[in-house]
Amino acid sequence: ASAQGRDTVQVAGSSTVLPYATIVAEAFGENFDFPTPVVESGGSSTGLRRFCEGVGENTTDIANASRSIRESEIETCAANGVTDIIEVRIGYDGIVFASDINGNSFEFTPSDWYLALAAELPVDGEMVANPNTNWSEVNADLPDQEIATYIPGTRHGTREVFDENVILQGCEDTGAMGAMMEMGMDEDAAEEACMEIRADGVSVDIDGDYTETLARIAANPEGIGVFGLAFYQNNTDTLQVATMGGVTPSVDTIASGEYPVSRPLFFYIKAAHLDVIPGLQEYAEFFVSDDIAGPFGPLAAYGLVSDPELAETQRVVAERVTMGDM
Amino acid sequence: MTDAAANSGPDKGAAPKRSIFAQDARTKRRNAAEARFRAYGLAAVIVGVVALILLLVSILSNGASAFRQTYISFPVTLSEDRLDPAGNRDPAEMARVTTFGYLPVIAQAFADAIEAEGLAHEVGLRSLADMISDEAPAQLRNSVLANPDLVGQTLTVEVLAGGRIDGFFKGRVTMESAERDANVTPEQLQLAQALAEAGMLETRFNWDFITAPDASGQRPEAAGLGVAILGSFYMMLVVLALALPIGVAASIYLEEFAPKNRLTDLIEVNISNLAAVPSIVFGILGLAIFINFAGLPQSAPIVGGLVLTLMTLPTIIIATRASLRAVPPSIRAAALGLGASKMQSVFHHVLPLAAPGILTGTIIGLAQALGETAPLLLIGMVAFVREYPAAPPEGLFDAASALPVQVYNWTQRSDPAFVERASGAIIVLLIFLLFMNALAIFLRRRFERRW
Amino acid sequence: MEDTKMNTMRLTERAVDNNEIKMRARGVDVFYGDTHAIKSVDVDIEDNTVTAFIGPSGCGKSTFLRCLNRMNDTIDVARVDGQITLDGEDIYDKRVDPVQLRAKVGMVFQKPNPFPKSIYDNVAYGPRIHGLAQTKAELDEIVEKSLRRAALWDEAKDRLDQPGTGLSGGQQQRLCIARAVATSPEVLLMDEPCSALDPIATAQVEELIDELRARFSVVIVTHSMQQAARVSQKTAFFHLGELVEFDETTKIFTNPEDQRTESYITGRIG
Amino acid sequence: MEDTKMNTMRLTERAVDNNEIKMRARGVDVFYGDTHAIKSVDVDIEDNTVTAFIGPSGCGKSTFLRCLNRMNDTIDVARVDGQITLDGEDIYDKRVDPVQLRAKVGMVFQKPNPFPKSIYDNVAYGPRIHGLAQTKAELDEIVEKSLRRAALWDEAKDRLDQPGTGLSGGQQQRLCIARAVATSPEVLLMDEPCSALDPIATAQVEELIDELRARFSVVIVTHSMQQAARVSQKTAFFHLGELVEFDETTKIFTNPEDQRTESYITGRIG
Amino acid sequence: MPLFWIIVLLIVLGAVGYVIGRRKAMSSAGGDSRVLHSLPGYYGANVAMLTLVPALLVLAVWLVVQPMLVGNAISHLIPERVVEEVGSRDLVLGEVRRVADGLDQAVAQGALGRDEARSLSTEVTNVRDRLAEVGVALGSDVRPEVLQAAQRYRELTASANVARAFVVLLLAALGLAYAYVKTHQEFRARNSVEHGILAILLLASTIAILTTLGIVLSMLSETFRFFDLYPWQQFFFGLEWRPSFEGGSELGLIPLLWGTLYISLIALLVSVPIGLFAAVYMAEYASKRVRSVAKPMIEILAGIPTIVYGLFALITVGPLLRDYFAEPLGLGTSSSSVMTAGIVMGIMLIPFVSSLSDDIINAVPQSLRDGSYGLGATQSETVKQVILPAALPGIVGAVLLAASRAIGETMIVVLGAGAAARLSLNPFEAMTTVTVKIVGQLTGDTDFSSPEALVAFALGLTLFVITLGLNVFALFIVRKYREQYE
Ligand SMILES: Nc1ncnc2c1ncn2[C@@H]1O[C@H](COP(=O)(O)OP(=O)(O)OP(=O)(O)O)[C@@H](O)[C@H]1O
Ligand SMILES: Nc1ncnc2c1ncn2[C@@H]1O[C@H](COP(=O)(O)OP(=O)(O)OP(=O)(O)O)[C@@H](O)[C@H]1O
Ligand SMILES: [Mg+2]
Ligand SMILES: [Mg+2]
Ligand SMILES: O=P([O-])([O-])[O-]
Repeated sequence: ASAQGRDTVQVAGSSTVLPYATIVAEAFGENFDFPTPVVESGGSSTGLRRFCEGVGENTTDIANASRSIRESEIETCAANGVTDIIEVRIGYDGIVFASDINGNSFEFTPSDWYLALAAELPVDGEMVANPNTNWSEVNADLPDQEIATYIPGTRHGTREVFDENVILQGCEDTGAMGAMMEMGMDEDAAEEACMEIRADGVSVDIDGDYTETLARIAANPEGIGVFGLAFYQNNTDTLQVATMGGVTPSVDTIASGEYPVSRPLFFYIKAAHLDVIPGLQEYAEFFVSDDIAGPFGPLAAYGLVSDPELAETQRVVAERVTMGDM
Repeated sequence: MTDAAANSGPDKGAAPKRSIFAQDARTKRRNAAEARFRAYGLAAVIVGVVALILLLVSILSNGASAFRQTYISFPVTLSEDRLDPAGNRDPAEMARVTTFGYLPVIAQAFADAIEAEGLAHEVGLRSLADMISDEAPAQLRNSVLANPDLVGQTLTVEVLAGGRIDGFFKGRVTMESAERDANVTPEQLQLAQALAEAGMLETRFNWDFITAPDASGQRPEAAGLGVAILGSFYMMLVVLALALPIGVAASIYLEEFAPKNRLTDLIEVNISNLAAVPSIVFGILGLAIFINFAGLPQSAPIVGGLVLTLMTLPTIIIATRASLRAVPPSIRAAALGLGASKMQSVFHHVLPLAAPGILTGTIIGLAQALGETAPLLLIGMVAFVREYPAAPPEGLFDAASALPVQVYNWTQRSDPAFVERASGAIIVLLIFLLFMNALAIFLRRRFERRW
Repeated sequence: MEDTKMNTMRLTERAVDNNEIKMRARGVDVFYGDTHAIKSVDVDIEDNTVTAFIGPSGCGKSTFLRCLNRMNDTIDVARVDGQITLDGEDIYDKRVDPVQLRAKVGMVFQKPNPFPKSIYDNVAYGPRIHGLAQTKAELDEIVEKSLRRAALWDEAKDRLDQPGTGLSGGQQQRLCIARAVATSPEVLLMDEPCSALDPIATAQVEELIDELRARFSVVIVTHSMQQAARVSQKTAFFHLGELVEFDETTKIFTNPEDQRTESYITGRIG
Repeated sequence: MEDTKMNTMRLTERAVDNNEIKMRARGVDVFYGDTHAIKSVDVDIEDNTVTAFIGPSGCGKSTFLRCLNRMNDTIDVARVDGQITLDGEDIYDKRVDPVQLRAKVGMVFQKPNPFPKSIYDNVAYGPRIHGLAQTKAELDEIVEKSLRRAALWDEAKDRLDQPGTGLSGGQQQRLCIARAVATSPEVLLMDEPCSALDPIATAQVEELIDELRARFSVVIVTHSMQQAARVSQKTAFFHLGELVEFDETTKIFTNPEDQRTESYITGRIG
Repeated sequence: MPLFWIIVLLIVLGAVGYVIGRRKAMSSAGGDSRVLHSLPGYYGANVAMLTLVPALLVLAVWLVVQPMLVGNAISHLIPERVVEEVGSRDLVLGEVRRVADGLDQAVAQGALGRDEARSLSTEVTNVRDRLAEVGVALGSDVRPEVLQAAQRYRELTASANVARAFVVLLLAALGLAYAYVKTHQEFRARNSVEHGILAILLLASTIAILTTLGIVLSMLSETFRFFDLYPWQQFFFGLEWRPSFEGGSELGLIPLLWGTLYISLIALLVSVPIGLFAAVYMAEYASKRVRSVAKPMIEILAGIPTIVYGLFALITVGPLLRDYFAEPLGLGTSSSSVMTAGIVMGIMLIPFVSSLSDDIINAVPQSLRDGSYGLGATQSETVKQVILPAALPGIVGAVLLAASRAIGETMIVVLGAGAAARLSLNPFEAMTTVTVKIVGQLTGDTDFSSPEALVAFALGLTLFVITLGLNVFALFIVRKYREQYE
């Protein structure tokens, strides 16, 4: 065991939350006497795994996550002595569909995506392989352009949101779900069938990050990619965004709930560390303060959809309300 | 003399004497094969070099601009009522004014300066503030807190221009792209152009890129490599100090001293196999052993160095063993016959003769270690770190980042301004690598000899 | 024990005819970096003749020998000046392919250097690259014949597949002779081919040399005056890089012209 | 040309005293893998005596020689049975440090194997690791003396800092002799030390051997019957891995007991 | 005594040991090194070794054990109540250490007197503020128990440090004395020192074994957890790789393994010929100048971060292959493909093959080349038939290294070959490798105790076993075809 006590806040986790966490950490370091927290990336899962490794100086204080912590993870945490966890929701991440700025513009509905990407579609009481290769075949209103999509790989939390809020939604909207259940599938099987994405190369899974998706679109200007809102906002000179159900994604439309595809972002504090690691409490409070996470703060400027219930979050942090207490 | 020329005629077989100038069919074939072989060799070298040049050109063309940065200078009046409401110049009190409090001061001063210069423009105050880096308030605040007496004075500050403005002067942002870009307007660019003509704005070499710590995604213009360079340097210190001696020692034992039996076969296979273990698995190992078991701190170069050492060891061992094996046994026999001990024959004769191969293994191993990110992911070094680690040895235990990590992080950032910085970081990494290699290559040339 | 049979120097009885000149060296200089190892040497190697190079150790015999098939090309620091012809053709000419030259002018090196291959492969190496055998049987024959001629067959026949590097010093030397003979060169350069051989093996190799002479020319470097007298028709005496005397062997050993030659061949020990 | 001076076999006139036995080999067998290279050999190496090993190439002389300082340990496939003592102590005993043994029993190999270092460093290596010189001047002296004794000084003195591998074959051989002599071993094993040497150099080396005999014992492998007769007091004749005969040199060469010995030494050529 | 000074003293003792050991040996030999068993330096080194090694070993153990013992000791001082409040004993101990460190620093900076630090109490002073003055930040106010424990910690540590210095230095002195006494003309100092060195060499070679052990152990339990959650038959023989968040993932190994082998094979097909030819050219044909430039240049290829290669594959090579090969040949329209990743990875691997092979080829004795040239062989024949066989073991080592690197690579595969696990023969299709999925599943968003995340460990271990098999095979090949020169 190292003799030195740790005096830097240690944060780990989601790469989606990372940009926001670094903005906060940087400002925190500038405005407080505490050292700038160390923010690791590596994914929500890694962050939580490290977080749950136990209590003590060589474990992280905060885990960033682009999803909420799972029940099984809480159990693992508890088994390792991490019992008091404070869950902090910092806002929402909008998920947008964008294509090359010089190409066609798109106005999508979830149904379009379902029809374009489903592995199999129900036709006359039978599941047949998806025959669609052109957007105009999916929906006559869409431009005559080959379907080529870059969607997050199955390791990304974004994929889960995409599957549920877009594909499954589309499946229901087109009535395909109903058709499947009529074919004798139970609800689970039907949902699963809805969310199965075609594997014939029309849709490409991206295991990397949005910069990879952007590079793929640069390599194939007919492609349509899935991005985070913040990423899109920083690249409006090369990307154009598609509407979903007639709503243009923006901080406002997502905050109001009009735009359907978004997910909440969190960080988790190890309560046991609060009084021990210098600056931890201050960092957490600073993160959720109006100056930072409010609708006019730097996080919103960067693309975070500010949480309308920020005040409640601030209370949770200030009063250290752990998950069990809620 | 002989009738050689006559004999070199077409009558094969009959006349044994053939001119050595004229090649027979078989020799022609063999020489053609020789020429082909040689051409393949040359082609292979050229492929390697061309690939390198291609990659270097793309890195350089993308990254050279990272070493230049755009600065704006203008006078700022540090008004007491904004920056020291208590009026007692107590730094503790003044620290209450956060960077958010400094922002309007700077924005206003910038607007005033432009007006004083007499430049006409249609940019609102908020957009004016956007032209200046978010780093500026922090810069100003730090200098004010360091010297509270500045309050009340007017001083000329030089601040970083925002990323898009900077990009405009590097050709990355154009008027056309600004039309479509939500983050910058053509008016801002025109104003920037005017400022440059008025001498308030200049683009010049940027030491901060090499010395400053990383910055958040909002401030690409301020992001630097200071912490990463230190982190990589520390890690390489650890790797070099451990991997080279341990690797060479292990190879010597296995190749020269170990009894040749099943066990040593097992060790040999095992070491080759370690080379095939994906680097992230070494991260898993490092996390389990060095952090969770030995209790070393996270994100620390010591842990990174240890993990990379374990990862580099197989490379060095394989290279070293191969070159030890290549030393002819007669050299060993000569030394032993003179009454040298085995140890002496190895250290005096065999090792120097194997040195070129050892150094090659070290170069390749270190190059790999220097550019590796995956194992660092699990031990917390793929991180945003702004505090410089202290000098070694304590500094080895402080949090730090690393050059490849910085590249990895920056390529993931959404602001396109980070693309040039990632390439710039790669340039620094390669320079770092060249420095490390230069010594090894020099040594290798000294040791190379044929017998 | 003063057995005369063993100690009599036996000069070859064959008359020395005027043979054609196979190789002609004129004004050959060799430098190793700054050292002048061979100084303006003129030598004629005749066809169907054994030429012996004698001289004290380090006088440049090997160096000069290596000029004759351009083996010096492979030494970085070595530089050769002057002219050497083979059948009237300058072997240092640009158009000459040293590979073809070396196929015609074979070489046995002073230090035995078998390849780390089986004995068979060592001998078969030359015939293979020169395509001297059409079939495996032919190759086997060449190998056997060469090993027999080099007096190694009896010792090697049961271990043809074992590495040549596992042989004794003298066996390695004979292996290298067999290897060189197997390629049937027109001129064979042999650098002390019997230095590690016992008298019987030496006799066999000398017989081989005599046999080869019928068809080719042979150049042999030797320290044994007796051997030179026994096998050669012409002898060249080198001293400190210079060619002191070059004449018919009988002449050199009975009536040398140069003082240095005389003192060398009459040197205290023979 | 039938110069008798050169061809007379000169037997050493010194009386062969009964010296102490320095090394004693009993029932030594050596196997290379399955090959039985040395078959139950008994030999006594006396102090202040030169012992010659003769025999046809490949008969096991080098192999047996290498047993005497345990150089066979370094060959993986080699296995040695039997007993060899040095001053009464079993050299294959577990407690024996082969390093110390080899410092006492020096060796000159059949193939010259200079280190790829300067000539000076080649010779100075042994004295350095054995601490034979206190000062640089002493070391210089040892180097010079050794090179002189090996008859290489004149040729090497101006190029002491040049690599030993750039020497001629015979020069390398003498370098290796100088290197072995420099460590002042008690027993010196020389495997064909004069094979690449001209008569004069050979004479000088033989003189050296004689000089060494005054203090140590020397074992020499040679193919030259004359040389064996000239320098040795005892001669061992090997044949096909067996020790056929071992006796005083005069006896072997004048009145051999075994038929094989006789036919070898009276072999067609001497 | 601070650690630094102990080490300095040890070094001094070692140096003294060296000098006096050497001197005694010399004087026992009457000043004549010739009668010594070993060189005088060995006697010195032997004394230095016996002085330093045991002392340093004990010091190392001490450094590990002392904090544990002291921690144990003070942990009794901390009431259960405090532990409960804070959450874990570990954390309280950390806090205690931080306070103790802070006090140390304060004393060192003169902000606190020694006695003051010892008698400080929470009632009188605000410890947090005091420490903040000297730059030690604490997370919260200091509990009285913690302060007491910290003070006790300082006392214990102080006395333990005294003991440490005493024991270590005593040991060093004993070692020195023992070795010094044994130093004598007859003493086999070289053997003793060489035994020491051999022990070090042996120790170094066990590190590789320990690493393997560590790797296996650190993955084993998670692998078992995975197989608890997921049937092994489906993992090993499954032909589908389709993880999903909703459960019901299919995690078949085969497509990943296929991708790994396919991509590695192509990478080797690119890098081995090019690397070998380059090595041969540099070692046999190129002039010294060309070689001294080309070799280091090609080595830089190994140092370029893989992300650069990845982007090169994605942006340049991929579209190129698609437009000029895949589409014209009707083999698909994917720009990320096995081919793309394989070729680009092959380029990266060139130096692995070329540099090491070049060194080994260079080490083949010149006499073998001479032998071959003397028989009239061309240079290429010599290379192919004499030099390469002689250099084979080293070259196989180099190729194995390249293959290993190919199997372990992620970035190039992610960007060049895509992320889709697929079983296909078409080299212009996107595929992926085991390593990519290890990284992906380990750093992804899935629940870390779900099979989707745990599968990373199973994949790692499986890959480990498979490469072990390949290596055994390679060793077998080398043994069979090895040609030992001289
Ligand atoms: N390393 C080895 N592996 C296998 N066999 C060997 C090895 N060394 C020698 N031999 C065999 O052992 C026998 C004796 O060899 P040795 O070298 O002792 O002969 P020698 O008497 O020295 O011959 P020469 O006069 O030719 O040097 C020979 O048949 C030889 O082929
Ligand atoms: N590679 C080399 N580099 C430098 N000098 C060399 C080289 N090879 C030979 N020499 C020198 O050139 C001279 C002639 O050498 P050469 O090998 O021709 O002698 P030699 O007559 O064959 O002697 P020996 O009978 O001892 O083999 C010697 O002085 C030798 O030291
Ligand atoms: Mg010679
Ligand atoms: Mg021998
Ligand atoms: O890194 P993520 O967990 O947000 O994908």
